Amino acid sequence: MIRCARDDSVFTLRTAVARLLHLSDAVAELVRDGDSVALEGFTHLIPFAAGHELLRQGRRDLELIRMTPDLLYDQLIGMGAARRLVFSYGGNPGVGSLHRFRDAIEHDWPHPIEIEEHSHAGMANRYAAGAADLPFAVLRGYAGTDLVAHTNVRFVDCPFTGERLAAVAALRPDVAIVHAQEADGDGNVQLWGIPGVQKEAVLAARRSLVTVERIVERLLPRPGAVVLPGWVLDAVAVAPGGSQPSYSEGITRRDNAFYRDWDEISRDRQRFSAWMQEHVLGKVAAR
Amino acid sequence: MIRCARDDSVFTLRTAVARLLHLSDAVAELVRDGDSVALEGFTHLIPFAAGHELLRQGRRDLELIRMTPDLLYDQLIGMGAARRLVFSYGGNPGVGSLHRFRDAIEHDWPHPIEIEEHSHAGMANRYAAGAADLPFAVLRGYAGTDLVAHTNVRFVDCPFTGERLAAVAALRPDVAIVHAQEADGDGNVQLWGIPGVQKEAVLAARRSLVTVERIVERLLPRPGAVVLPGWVLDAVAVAPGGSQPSYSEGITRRDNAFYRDWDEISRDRQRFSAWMQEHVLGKVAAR
Amino acid sequence: MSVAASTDEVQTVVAARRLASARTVFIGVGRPSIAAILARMVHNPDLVLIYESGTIGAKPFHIPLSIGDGELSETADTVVGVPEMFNYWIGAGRVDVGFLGAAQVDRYANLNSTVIGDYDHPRTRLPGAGGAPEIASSCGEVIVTVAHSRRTLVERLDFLTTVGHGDGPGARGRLGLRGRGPTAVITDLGVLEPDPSSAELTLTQLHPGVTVEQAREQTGWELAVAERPRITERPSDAELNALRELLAR
Amino acid sequence: MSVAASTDEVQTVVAARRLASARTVFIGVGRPSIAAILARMVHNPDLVLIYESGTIGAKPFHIPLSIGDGELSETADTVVGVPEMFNYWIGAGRVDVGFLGAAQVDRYANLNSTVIGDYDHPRTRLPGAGGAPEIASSCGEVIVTVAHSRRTLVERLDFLTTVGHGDGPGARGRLGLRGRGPTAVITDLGVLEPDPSSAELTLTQLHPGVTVEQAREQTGWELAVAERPRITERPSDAELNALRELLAR
Repeated sequence: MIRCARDDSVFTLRTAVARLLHLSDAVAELVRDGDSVALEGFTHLIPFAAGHELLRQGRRDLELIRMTPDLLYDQLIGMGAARRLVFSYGGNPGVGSLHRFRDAIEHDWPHPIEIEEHSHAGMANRYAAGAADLPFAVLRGYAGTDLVAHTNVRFVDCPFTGERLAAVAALRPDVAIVHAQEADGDGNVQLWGIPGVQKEAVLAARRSLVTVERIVERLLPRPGAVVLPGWVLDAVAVAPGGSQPSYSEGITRRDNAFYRDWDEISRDRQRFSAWMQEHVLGKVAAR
Repeated sequence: MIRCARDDSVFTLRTAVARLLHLSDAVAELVRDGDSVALEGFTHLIPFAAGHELLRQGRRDLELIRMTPDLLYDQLIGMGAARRLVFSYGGNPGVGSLHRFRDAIEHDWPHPIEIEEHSHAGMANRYAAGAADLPFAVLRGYAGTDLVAHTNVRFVDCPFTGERLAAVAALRPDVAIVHAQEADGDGNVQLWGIPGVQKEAVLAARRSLVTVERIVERLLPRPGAVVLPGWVLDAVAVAPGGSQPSYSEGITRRDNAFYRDWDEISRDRQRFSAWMQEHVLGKVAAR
Repeated sequence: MSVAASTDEVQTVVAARRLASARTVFIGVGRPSIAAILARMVHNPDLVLIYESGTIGAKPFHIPLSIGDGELSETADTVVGVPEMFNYWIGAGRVDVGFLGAAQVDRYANLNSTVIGDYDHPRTRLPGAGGAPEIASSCGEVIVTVAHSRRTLVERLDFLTTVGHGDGPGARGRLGLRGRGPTAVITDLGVLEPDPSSAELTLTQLHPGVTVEQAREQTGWELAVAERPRITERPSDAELNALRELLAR
Repeated sequence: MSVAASTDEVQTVVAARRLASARTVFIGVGRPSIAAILARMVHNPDLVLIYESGTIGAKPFHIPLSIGDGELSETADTVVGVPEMFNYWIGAGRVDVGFLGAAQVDRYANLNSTVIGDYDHPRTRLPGAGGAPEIASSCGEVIVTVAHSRRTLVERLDFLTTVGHGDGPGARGRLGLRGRGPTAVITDLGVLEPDPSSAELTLTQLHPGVTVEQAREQTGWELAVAERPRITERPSDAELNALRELLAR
């Protein structure tokens, strides 16, 4: 995929389809140290397999962008891969704290981490502005809160009514990585169930990778599906079960027990590190 | 449906479902002379039956809002129902002119009509701002065109990059009327095929009416469907074939021959008036 | 018959009752979700449950652990993306009641869910804003449920994440916020409601067996008390049985 | 063998050839649609057709009468709403080539599709902007197809609906427009392309049998002519047969 309209050599980089790569090759090619990376998926379809591959390849110094850091970013932060975190809700949903996230912010472990936080509405609109290639979005929000003094938000006046609205800057990640149920041979991707902000994240990013549960002959249209044409993606990689312990609607189920267990696993630095060594670093990406 | 959050008596007007009304009763109750009315449907699902009922009930002085006036607004304009037209493309798609639209603007027939025109992108963003209850939307557009001097557009500077962007005012029609394939007994509506701006038009409007091809026991989820919960609608009316000569994907087909015939029918004032008398005013709304 | 209701059960039952006449409620996980499901079971079978994951009209049979559990999307009337949820549904003020929790609440029902301690060097880093600020600024009204303690009901927030009634009467209007803001803070001891003239949270209702003194003692500011606080009607058998059945599913 | 190509056919074939190496094209109805379908048949089977009705990757077998014909949505890879189409797809610059017609074109390939005559008292009221302004300001490049006549190729537009190259070199950048703007105006006589340094439309190609004089005569300004205009390669049998077959469907 190329940014067609921003370039004089419009056709020279053209690919009609997304390439089907092995997950490790895709991550090696698309994600570089220091990149801003958005691994999205709102509770549903969180791209754990791709995130784990980032860790196995030792990516460092990343700006991690995600509305809900969830267990995946807790793991990336705890392993020291993050320079900066951009987010709107850093909890273990229904369970409590993200201990590695907290430890990084409260005690600089394993190293200090920079943060930029927003409300969900702010983050969602930042992605939407990025997907539209607009520099900012307006919303009613932030007014009267202490967030104003601690994040990147400005205010604009409506040129028609004079009402003052919040303005948030577009998100334009270097790479977006999302997980979906299926792709066809041309790299056209289909996901269904809770769609979150994945479409926006992919369209806002400079490069994109989609991991999928399976490759199918032909995408069978599904109710509630989001379809991403292969020509807006860079690569598709097969990663069966790649959203676990999150889930892929219709294929896997959310492992709520693991979300609860994570509270204990992640509470202690050593136990966390040992767990990651055994369950992530010691594995290889599924073929 | 009520505007819940703008009112202290939040619950007093509550209705959990849209009311199932006869089309003539729905139009009588929801549309008043002088209203701003958006009958939307982008080529597909144009609410002809409801528009014809407006004419039979003699509604006058309307502000007609629609991206593509199409034959339906040509008819409403030619019959003298419009005080003002807000639009972005006033042609007979693939055929040529809308003669009644032209005659009104070029020769004030049957009476002068005020116009406000935009680009499609401007209109779409105006609806989206209305649906979000924001006063305006920003987009890259209008710059350098003569539209700037002839329509309601302003410019704002991005507070982050300084880039100058166009700002368009939210559309908030008094009434939105759209057509859909089906509704259930609670007035939950489902439409599929080209979705256009119907969701935005309904959510932006103060009151709303959806005509449907049929009532079903239960909405069966469909690929590409837009679902409008009954609680955001005021009324649902059954109008089988109610989008003809436009169409309802999966149920009726676009009557392309009639779109071509309209060119002749509408070219002459008298022939137009006779046709409307015979085919619209002389009929009653389907039960 | 059934064992007497625990304080936890009373708090949930009281929250559910507040939804008896609502059409739509926006909820997160935990007690708000339990209360909303209970309200659908007992008081208001037509109540429309909206979760920020985009599920509109979800009808969960089980209590969801996350706002994105599959049961929510599978039973919803429609599922929308997150930008649409916040722009067309929450921001546009289409939701009657928003349910929120918080780590700290002040006397004007402003909420902190960001940090305890200094922002740059927090003693405790909390999850952050999530959807709360816009829920509180856009829903028809907001109900807050928290534990009644000096740690939670504080004289001064460490961080103002979500505006309730700001610095008092008229503040919401001055900030351009829609809706009525918090109308109740439901705790395990009773219910605090903003005074119509001062906007200050006032103890208006006590759960059975709780005294005004207990409530005062557990509040971090000098708690205003209504002239004659109501006593919470004990959970009925129907309410309690439904709640226990739900928790056991 | 086949009857010689008509001027109309040549114009369509030349337009289709321009899409031989494009990935995505944004089209309205009429000749652009015919050219794009022809390009898919003959030159570029993977060409992604995008219509403003929201159909992305439509594969029409028949020539659609409207941009919203059922065949477009039924064969599309995905169908999106109109706001999404203009914001996430066109506005974001994801489309390689935009195809436009117009009632008037000036020497800088600016377009009028709004009025002939005065705006407030028009001699002829045209349909208006539609998607054209943003297509022209966001697509990688724009191809215009019009009839070659003094009525269409005019010294001065009655209304500037869509910016091509504005008032000349650098104008697009000053206005904040993306993409290269119009790269060709394909008429029934030949092809005009903006001069790389002056941005003025220049006759660079003549259809078989057409003379420079004819083109000059039918142009409303003093037409610049390339040193040695190319002669359009005659439509091949494959092109002509495909086009005629398509029109006969």
